[in-house]
Amino acid sequence: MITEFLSFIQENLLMLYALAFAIFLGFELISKVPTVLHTPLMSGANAISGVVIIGAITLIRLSEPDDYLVLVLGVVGVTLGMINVIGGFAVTDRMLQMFNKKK
Amino acid sequence: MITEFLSFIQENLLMLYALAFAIFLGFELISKVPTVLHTPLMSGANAISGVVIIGAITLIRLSEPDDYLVLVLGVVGVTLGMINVIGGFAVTDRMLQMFNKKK
Amino acid sequence: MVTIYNLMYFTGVLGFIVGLQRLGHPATAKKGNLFAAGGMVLAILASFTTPLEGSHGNYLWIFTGLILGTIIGYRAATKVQMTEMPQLVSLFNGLGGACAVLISLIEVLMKGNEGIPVLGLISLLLTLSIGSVAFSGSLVAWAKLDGRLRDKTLVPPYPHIFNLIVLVACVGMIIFLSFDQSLLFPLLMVLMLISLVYGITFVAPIGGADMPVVISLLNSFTGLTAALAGLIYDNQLMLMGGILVGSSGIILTVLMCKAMNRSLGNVLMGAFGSSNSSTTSAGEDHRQAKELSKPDASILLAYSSSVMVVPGYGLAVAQAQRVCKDLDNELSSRGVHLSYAIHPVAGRMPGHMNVLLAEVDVPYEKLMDLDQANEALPNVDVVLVIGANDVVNPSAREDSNSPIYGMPILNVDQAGKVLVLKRSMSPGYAGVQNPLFFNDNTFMLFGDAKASLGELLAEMKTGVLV
Amino acid sequence: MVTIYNLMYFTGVLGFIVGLQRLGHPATAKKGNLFAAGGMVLAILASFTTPLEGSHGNYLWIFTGLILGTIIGYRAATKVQMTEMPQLVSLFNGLGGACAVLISLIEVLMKGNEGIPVLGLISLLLTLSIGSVAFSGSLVAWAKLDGRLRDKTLVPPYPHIFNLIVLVACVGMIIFLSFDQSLLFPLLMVLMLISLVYGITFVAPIGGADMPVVISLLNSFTGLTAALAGLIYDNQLMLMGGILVGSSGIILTVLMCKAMNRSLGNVLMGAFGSSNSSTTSAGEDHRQAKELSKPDASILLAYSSSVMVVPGYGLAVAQAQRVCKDLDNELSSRGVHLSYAIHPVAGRMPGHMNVLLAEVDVPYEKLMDLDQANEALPNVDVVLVIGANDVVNPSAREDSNSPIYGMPILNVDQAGKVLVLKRSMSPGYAGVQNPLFFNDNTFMLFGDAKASLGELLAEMKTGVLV
Ligand SMILES: NC(=O)c1ccc[n+]([C@@H]2O[C@H](COP(=O)([O-])OP(=O)(O)OC[C@H]3O[C@@H](n4cnc5c(N)ncnc54)[C@H](OP(=O)(O)O)[C@@H]3O)[C@@H](O)[C@H]2O)c1
Ligand SMILES: NC(=O)c1ccc[n+]([C@@H]2O[C@H](COP(=O)([O-])OP(=O)(O)OC[C@H]3O[C@@H](n4cnc5c(N)ncnc54)[C@H](OP(=O)(O)O)[C@@H]3O)[C@@H](O)[C@H]2O)c1
Repeated sequence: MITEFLSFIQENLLMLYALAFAIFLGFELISKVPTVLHTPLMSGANAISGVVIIGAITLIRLSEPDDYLVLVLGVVGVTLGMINVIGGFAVTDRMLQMFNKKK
Repeated sequence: MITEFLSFIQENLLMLYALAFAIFLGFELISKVPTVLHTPLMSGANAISGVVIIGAITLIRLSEPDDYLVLVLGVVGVTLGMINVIGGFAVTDRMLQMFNKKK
Repeated sequence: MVTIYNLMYFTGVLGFIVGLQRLGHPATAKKGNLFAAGGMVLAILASFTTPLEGSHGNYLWIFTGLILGTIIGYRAATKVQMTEMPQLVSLFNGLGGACAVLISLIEVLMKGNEGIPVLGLISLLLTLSIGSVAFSGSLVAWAKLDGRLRDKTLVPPYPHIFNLIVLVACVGMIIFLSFDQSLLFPLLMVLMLISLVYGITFVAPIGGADMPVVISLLNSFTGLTAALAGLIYDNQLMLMGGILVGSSGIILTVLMCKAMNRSLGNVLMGAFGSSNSSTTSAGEDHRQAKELSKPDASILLAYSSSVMVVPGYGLAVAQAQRVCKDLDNELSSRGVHLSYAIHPVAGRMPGHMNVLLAEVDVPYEKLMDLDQANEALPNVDVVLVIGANDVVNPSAREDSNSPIYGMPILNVDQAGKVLVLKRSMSPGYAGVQNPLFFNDNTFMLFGDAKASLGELLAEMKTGVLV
Repeated sequence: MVTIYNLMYFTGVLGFIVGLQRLGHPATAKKGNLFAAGGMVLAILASFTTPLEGSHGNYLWIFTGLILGTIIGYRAATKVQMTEMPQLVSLFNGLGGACAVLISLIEVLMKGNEGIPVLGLISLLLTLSIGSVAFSGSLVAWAKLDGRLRDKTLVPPYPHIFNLIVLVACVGMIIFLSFDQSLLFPLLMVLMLISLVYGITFVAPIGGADMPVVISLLNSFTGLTAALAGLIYDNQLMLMGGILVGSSGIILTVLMCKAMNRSLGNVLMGAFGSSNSSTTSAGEDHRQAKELSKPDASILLAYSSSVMVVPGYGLAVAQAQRVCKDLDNELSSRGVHLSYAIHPVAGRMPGHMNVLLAEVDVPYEKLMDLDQANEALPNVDVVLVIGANDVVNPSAREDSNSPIYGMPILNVDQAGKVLVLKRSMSPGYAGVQNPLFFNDNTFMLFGDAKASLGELLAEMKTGVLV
């Protein structure tokens, strides 16, 4: 399993770089945010984490058209993910209304 | 050439991500630096840009042991690169001495 | 050409990054949200148009889900009260976690009998487990914030030890399953169950007031599951978007704790904030706090030249923002210069006071942040503290034994006079007594904030004082 | 196992990132430099130990280069005067560019006859061209800073048009070569030559005082060549490290311009700063500036209770830091409270004044930044302006037509009295007259800063004033 892991890394070196950069980037992007924005930022990030929905969509596309268990579970997944996405962005937008008055 | 380029991207998607992240990261890392640190930061970044030396080292390793033109040019390259690297870090360190007294 | 779709995903990720970047500055935050949303639209578009080997279409099913989710999500987001936003975010986050759980379940259902390569399996198991934790944990956080769950319910005996055992069990099962897949289906269910339990018992001991921090942490978990799912599907957008959310969620969590002058560990241990520990008043203060009658207080306010309102959690509890604004109007019409001092962690979530005051249209120019307020305070005649406590506690400045020592506070004790509206002498979130209340220039007005403000306003309006 | 070496490279890049991050905060900057250097050591180690197909060793050659470079680089870095650092950095940067040029030349020498795949060739040509620009441009910047090159030499006729043509020629040749390699060798030389010329004519028209900005930009170019070379060798460390330097160099360049209240375009056009445009004094001031005699000035200083020194470019020109410190000692021994106000862009490079004052051991506690100084200024008795001009020019606050309008300045006009040490009434870097000099409470002491300070000190020491 160790060798499997090492060869996985070897094949996916660029992924390693991209991941490390993404982690640093996440840190840097957030590290100097004023306190009032914490809540909308949390909510916006939450909406982004709804990207799992892509997985659910892919699954439905791959399912046999008569495999109703997978299809139904998939639709539930897409629905939940979409609630997260749409609700998340909408809530964030509402929260940010209050900054509208600024300046 | 366009298709060549597109297929290059397709094969190097992760590189594209890594590069984009690195660019953003470079921006974010520097964007809030106080003015006094501009000069040492410039010098430190300059030292890092000495990574080209890796290329010169690789070239020498790949050269035929009797291809003196390549070897000599390579050694000059390594020397110049190393001056950039060592000199750069040393100068940065000296500049930063003045912050030592702080706190 | 697949490249086009991959570039769509790539652009989607750039949208997320630019979005997060913009969300961090008040002036650009709204645009940032749009950038992130645009990235998501691109991503979803790409996900059902990109060529996919073995695709059977099933687009009707997909659209059903998309439309259902859009309607429900949008209605929930627009209907809910501003102050109930945190629990809604928590709920949304839970649903995202549930989506990840479903994905991993289906994936195992579809591929389980063929045997799954070990690295893929580990990703699947982690998605399932972390997704379950995010799901049940978010639900508990939601229930707590929504007042449906008291702080002491659902807490297991010896919570820290209990949780450690559950955690070890989860990890153990994942390791076992990655060596031996023969019992994959039943053990998968067990893993899911244990993870769900862990989510509950992890969040339950933490005080309700700390839920925003917990939600941010769980959000980072959901991001992680998205990234893991991205590994499974070899989808870079999920991978990168998930990691971005994961890491920014973690740092946001830490920042939130810092703003309250606490460490993340301290919050997660439920060390304070949970109601049971809230009476550790440092060595009982035997001095007497002075009360002021409502008529006297209203005269004081009406005839001062500058008043600064310091709202706190009590304003939110009493829902006194409307009457507060009415009082503001009344005083302003009398020529009193009135401003609001917003402490960064007043209330129970970042921006809590801003939300409340924005609801009743207090103009942005009247709001002062901590630094501005502290600069102005020495020249203020009367400070009106409405249901705030910790954020005006001078122990943070003076008493190095106090748990809030070092937290920046509003130095209201430097103003001319201080009026404090609260119901009793009981402490606030941090559970410490407030020496401010015993100062010579501090006067208490006991009672519910909404009621008290109403009385003050009535006094002024009756015209006894013209 | 190649993976190990790849992980070494990976760790090297992490070292660069953490290093840059730390370099951005005064408290951690020294550590940051070490992190970055550590990353580089790892990278170099990896580069000659990693398994390499077709390697012939040649380690002796490599070590020769490494050792030579180390000795020369270290000696240069430790021997040079603090104030000569910018030109040294520029020189180093030029060498880095030259290294990139050599690499691309050798690569073509070794592989040219076999025909190079087009994307690889484009990378090579870009490395060669950008590296050459970085090389010759850095040398010009070095020569200007070192006083070896006057501002108007080497400037081509109609520089902007000339440069545009040269740039188009470069790009054209690269495009042509990527379609037709038959004339690769000769055209390569031509490309290199044109690029070298472009580097010179690009930098030559820009004023010597703006060289720090130019160096930062050229540094970003060198980063780019490193990244391109990384593409050629399929080396992620070079690629990522180069891109990091490239993008952070660009943003640093922009920040430097912003700190001077200018845009990058404005700097590159050589719009001001080059000596020829330095006398656009806004409508000749006909008032008379008052002079003060050296004895009177020394009495004023010796009997004041607080003095604030504002050093500027003139202090550096006159190399007056030592005598300034002596005066500091003398005044301090007389009980005068003395401090230094460091404007962020005083002098000709960021941190210029800090370097000078650190050289003569002025303690850090005596240095005030812009905000601290402006807060303290209304309570200061005497401000001693030593060779500063733009950074104390009130037009930046008051005259919206002034080219420096909007730049934050030191409000020395709010202090009790202002003594200005400079040689004449001629303007500073921005080329605008300074109304401060005509204020009622401003007094001029004409003469070289070092000489003037020496006289002031002598006056005090002669004991006429005890
Ligand atoms: N903003 C955030 O992100 C966040 C998140 C979690 C925790 N916190 C913490 O929460 C605290 C916030 O400080 P704070 O000053 O706003 O609140 P606080 O210190 O918690 O005090 C609130 C006060 O309001 C009074 N109150 C409650 N209900 C009331 C009512 N109906 N009418 C009038 N008064 C009422 C309470 O006293 P009575 O019971 O006597 O009325 C209590 O002392 C800080 O310690 C902060 O660290 C903040
Ligand atoms: N720090 C940076 O990174 C940087 C980089 C590039 C440009 N700049 C720009 O440079 C300017 C810096 O402002 P500054 O106030 O420090 O300098 P300044 O405005 O350039 O003025 C310097 C003054 O020193 C006087 N001086 C020159 N030699 C002298 C000597 N030997 N003895 C006494 N006085 C002498 C000159 O007047 P006399 O000729 O009458 O003596 C001149 O007016 C700003 O405009 C800034 O934007 C800064």
